Amino acid sequence: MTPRTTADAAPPSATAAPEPPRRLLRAAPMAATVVLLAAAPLFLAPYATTTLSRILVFALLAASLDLLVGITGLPSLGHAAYFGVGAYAAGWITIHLTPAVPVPLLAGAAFGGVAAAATGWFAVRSAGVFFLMLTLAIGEIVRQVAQSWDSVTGGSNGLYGIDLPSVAGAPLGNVGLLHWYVLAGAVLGYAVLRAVAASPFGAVLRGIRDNEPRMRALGYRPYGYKLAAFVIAGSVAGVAGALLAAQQRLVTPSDLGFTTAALALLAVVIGGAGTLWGPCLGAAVVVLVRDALGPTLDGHGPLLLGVVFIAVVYLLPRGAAGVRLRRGPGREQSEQEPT
Amino acid sequence: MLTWLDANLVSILNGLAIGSLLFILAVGLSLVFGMMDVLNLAHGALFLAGAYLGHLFVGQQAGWASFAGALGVAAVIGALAGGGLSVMTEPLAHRSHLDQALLTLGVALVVAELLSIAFGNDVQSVAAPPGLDGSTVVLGSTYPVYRLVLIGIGALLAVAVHVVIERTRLGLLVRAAVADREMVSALGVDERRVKAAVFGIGSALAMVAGVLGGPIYGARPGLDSTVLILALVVVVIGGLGSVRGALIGALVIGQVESLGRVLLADLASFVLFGALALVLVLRPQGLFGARAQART
Amino acid sequence: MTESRSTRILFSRRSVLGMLGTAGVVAAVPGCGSSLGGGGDAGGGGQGGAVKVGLVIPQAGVYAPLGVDMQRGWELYLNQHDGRLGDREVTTVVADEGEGPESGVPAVQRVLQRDRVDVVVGIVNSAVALGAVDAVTSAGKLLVVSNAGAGALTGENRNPLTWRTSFANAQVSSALGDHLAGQNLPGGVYLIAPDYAAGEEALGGFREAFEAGGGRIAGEARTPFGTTQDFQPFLAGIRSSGAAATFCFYAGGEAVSFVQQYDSFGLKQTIPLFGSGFLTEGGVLDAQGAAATGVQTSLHYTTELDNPANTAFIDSYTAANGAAPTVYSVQTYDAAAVLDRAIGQAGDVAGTALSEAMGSLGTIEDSPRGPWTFDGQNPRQTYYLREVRRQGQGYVNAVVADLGEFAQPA
Amino acid sequence: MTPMLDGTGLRREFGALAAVDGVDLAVEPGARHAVIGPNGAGKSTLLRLLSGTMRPTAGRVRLDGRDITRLAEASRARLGMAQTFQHSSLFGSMTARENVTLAAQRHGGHPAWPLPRSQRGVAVAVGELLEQVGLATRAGIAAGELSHGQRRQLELAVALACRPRILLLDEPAAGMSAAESARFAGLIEALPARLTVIFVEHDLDLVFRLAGHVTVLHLGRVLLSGPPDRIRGDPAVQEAYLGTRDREQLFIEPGGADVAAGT
Repeated sequence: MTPRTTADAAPPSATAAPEPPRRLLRAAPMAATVVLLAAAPLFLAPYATTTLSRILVFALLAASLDLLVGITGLPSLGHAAYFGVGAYAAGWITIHLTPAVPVPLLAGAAFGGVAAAATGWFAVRSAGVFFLMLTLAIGEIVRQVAQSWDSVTGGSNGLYGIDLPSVAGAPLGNVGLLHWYVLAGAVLGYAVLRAVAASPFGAVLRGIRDNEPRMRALGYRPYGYKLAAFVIAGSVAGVAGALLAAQQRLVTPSDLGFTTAALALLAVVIGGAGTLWGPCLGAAVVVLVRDALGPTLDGHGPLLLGVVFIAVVYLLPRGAAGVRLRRGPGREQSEQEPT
Repeated sequence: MLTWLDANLVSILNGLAIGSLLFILAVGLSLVFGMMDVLNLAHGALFLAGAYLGHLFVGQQAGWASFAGALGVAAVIGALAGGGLSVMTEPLAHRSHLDQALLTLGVALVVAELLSIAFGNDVQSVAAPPGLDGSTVVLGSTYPVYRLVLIGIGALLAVAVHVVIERTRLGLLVRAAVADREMVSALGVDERRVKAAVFGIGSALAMVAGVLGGPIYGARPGLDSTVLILALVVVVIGGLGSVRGALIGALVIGQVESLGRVLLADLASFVLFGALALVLVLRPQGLFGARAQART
Repeated sequence: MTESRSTRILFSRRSVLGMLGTAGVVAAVPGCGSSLGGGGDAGGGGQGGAVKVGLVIPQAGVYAPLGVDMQRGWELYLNQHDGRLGDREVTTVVADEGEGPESGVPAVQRVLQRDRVDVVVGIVNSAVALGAVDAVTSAGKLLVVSNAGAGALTGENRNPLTWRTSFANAQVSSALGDHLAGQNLPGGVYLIAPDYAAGEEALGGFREAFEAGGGRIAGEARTPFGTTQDFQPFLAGIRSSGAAATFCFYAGGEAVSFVQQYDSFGLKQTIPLFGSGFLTEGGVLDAQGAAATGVQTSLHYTTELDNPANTAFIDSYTAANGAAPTVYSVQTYDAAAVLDRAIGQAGDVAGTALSEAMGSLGTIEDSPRGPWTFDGQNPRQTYYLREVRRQGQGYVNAVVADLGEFAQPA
Repeated sequence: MTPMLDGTGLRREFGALAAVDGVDLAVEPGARHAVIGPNGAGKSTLLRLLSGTMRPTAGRVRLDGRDITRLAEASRARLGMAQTFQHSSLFGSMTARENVTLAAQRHGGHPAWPLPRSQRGVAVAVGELLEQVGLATRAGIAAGELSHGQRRQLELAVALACRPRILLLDEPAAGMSAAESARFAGLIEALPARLTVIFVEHDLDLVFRLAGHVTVLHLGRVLLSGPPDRIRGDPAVQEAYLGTRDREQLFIEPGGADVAAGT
């Protein structure tokens, strides 16, 4: 179910526009969630808080991927590349320039966006399975660069010893403070995605997802919109990467590898593509399954993960159906046509 | 020029051997995709299953009987597994590529993990059949006999697949289905059975490739994803749904992985995906794919 | 129609999410409290007479066989000592390191924050170890690495709370470099390794020692890490270089493929193969089979070492596990041994106290690998030149020569 | 007077078959121009060549005197060319209002604005358009859940939201009931007179009610072009239709319930 973005602009004659109280109601769970997340360190033990922080980082990655998969209809297998680029950029700047708070975040956003622009200009030209493959190739090439460029990335050992982020010169020296930093960054990134999705631009992205040929007939040139969405998603993924660098204090090539990208996709599909908040829940499930249940399975976590993949596809078709990859214009409609 | 050729002839030959194996692996993937739009990410796990099957039957002391037995059993199990996958993907026929990719990725994870439970995490090696396990001198260099034989097997299978696709009724249906899926139903043929047949043949070839690849690659956790990536690259470079494309793609990647790594030794890690990206940027539908636009 | 379908599906997704969510909460909740304390909180069994150890080893993925050997080594030591280290009851919490930092770092965080261990032991992967240093030491705990070979762990900028009972990558190969420099190899030595950090360090250690001894490098190559199954293109380069010997650094699946192909492409007969010991260690040797015979490697341990401690160790290890030990078992066995002494000496399990005790342990005389001491925070130990030989049904790394004592190169 | 839309020598081949084979077509500003012909005559292909969905193998298209042959579909749309499709082609997951808004914001809103904003002018225009096509009460329903007739109405609203100078309708009344068809004709009649309309239609009653000029295609060529009266009585046209199997369908059926009748 896609959010009804243009509802704000409903003329008085319309009947189905949600009244203001309902809009407030819709914002309420969001606000409550943020408050709850903010209060978490006060009553949770350190490890639970750390897990929560890790979920937030991954949730922002999943939500940014959802802007591509669920809202624009571009299923990317290489989104972790921008996550990783942002993480390396933020980590490098923290080590070599400054850990002062907004700087690493901005660096993550900038580098993630630039990397997405540098690769997106040709990636978004392709469609369907070719897009899947091209993004997979981009992801692998970027991972390989991270692994080979020792002097900057630390190669396969990763970029380690990243300082804690600091606010006004004071490092965020415990799990709770770090959690608040991650939360702030994640809320910020999520708000950007939300705003983009609810904007006229976001409506165009949904149009492209639903029916790209028709968009051309309406006078839209989808390429520019897709590229912009790709860059925004890459930029927000870069922010998530910067949060990872702060939270994990280590960035390695595997953070931008295929596994990370596939898990992010899984989160999107579990939660329901196109909703932005759904993938965040999906991310929580994925992280909990991997980190909390996985280790109790004698090292057979991948087995459980595989079962989850299969189950999600069969049991949660709605989450997946929301994707509506472009399989020919109006396929569903023509099937419903009366005869 | 001659000295260059002299120095690299073995690498070119080796590229042919690797290309042959890749063709056997990739042709099934290509047909299944071309026909049913199913991106089968479990293909690599089938290869690995074949490799472990080879290990189980053949182990370190190869006999011709056990090797042939492994090939036969691999073909049968592969065909059954393919049929199973065909049934599993049936409910997803009208869903997105992403759903199918996630489903088969899940299957791949489960199969690979079950294999690791059954065979452990150690590297297992598989011996080549007697007589083929030695090396011979080719063009002045020592070269394993088994790899030479592999080139022959690859050529043989390429011809066989070509004949099946071009000369038999099943081949006709497959070609028709690749061109236009609805048309097959219009011919009064149960489309699902054609799909199951193609899936079965493709998966059988993947497992056979696993047995054949055993003496070169061995059997170990993680091999599945490595060969899957190779097969995907082959298929995408060659163009989806085309036997000829799979053959050319396999030969190209065989050379990229062999000669390319010799010539661009410093960039060895980048040549594979570099080649893929290059092809897709220049020709987004692959070298032999004609239907990129229709397939969006 | 559409309406009812979407409600039903929505419902089913909710219920599944609910189930998973509940499971997650149950898993995450234990140990409520606050996360807003200072950076290093005192943690669990500080003075209480018991000690809690987090054993972080790979239980899944390609490194899992190493994890098995490490855990066996650890358990063997504890079983031989009544489950006590430094006369304190030991609780071991095993955590799965997985294949890399994405699972390894959370595993370290988990044993630290949730299980509140006093010491973290193990770790195969260098990236995980480097990432763990911050987490462990900022909590004021001791980290004892029993495999990962990254030089930086115990190098110049080492953290005072990080100790290692295994080796540094460059250390293992420098022993061989030093040895080969003394041989007459007019064609020089060709170097080859995967293009990742450990390979780079190994080649660096070899190169430095080899060139310092007057050796000549005939050529070098880096193979794509983790994705190379076919080494023919690189073998062609070795052949055409005219080298008199090859030095390589491979482990796991790549070690099997490389050694087998080095043989089947006919190089083994003409250009002898040398490598860091992991090339032929543990399970990979069985898989390599006859192709490995004659391959020579340097390492600080082999089951063929002839000393009483090793004989006893092998007997009890084999009796307990039905399999022979590997260098990985010994390194973790020794980690338990040094902790045993350090805890006893310090009478405390706080990081700084333990670290101080570790520094004053002197020579460990009764290790299966022979006597060794800490030099810096890494072992100074004897390296052996080993050659793969057939023995009965299987293959072993027979000791050919004693290469002398080596510490981590500066 | 410069024709609003002018196609000369248009040709489009599919393999060996020329679906459109040297068609000349001039549409005057403000015209109601119908293109008719039996199935397979090349009507839809011709429309696609005009709209830019398909490139011609040969020939030129001019819009208001300007050569647009090489312009992409989107560019033509920006020059004021809007279209509806033979098979409803909408944004299925969006409401009727969102569908029209998507078109309207492109031509008078801020389509690239990446933050939420109320496009007051667009909203008003969308409301009026929905009112105009009779969907005001269905504005909040997802397009995929509208009835067939309603979707065709929505198609028209979407096309009109592009503020077109020229409107290309491909079988706009296909699949409509007689009542719906009549209402639809009323909608077209109520369009501003300066708006040029080209439409392909099977329902000849509708054609002769709406069109001021009719072009008959047969086997990819223009058989005849002229005012409706001349077309109705022409023996060549009669024969062209008589030659087809679909004669009954084309001439006798009142509303033409032939959804599947494509070219």
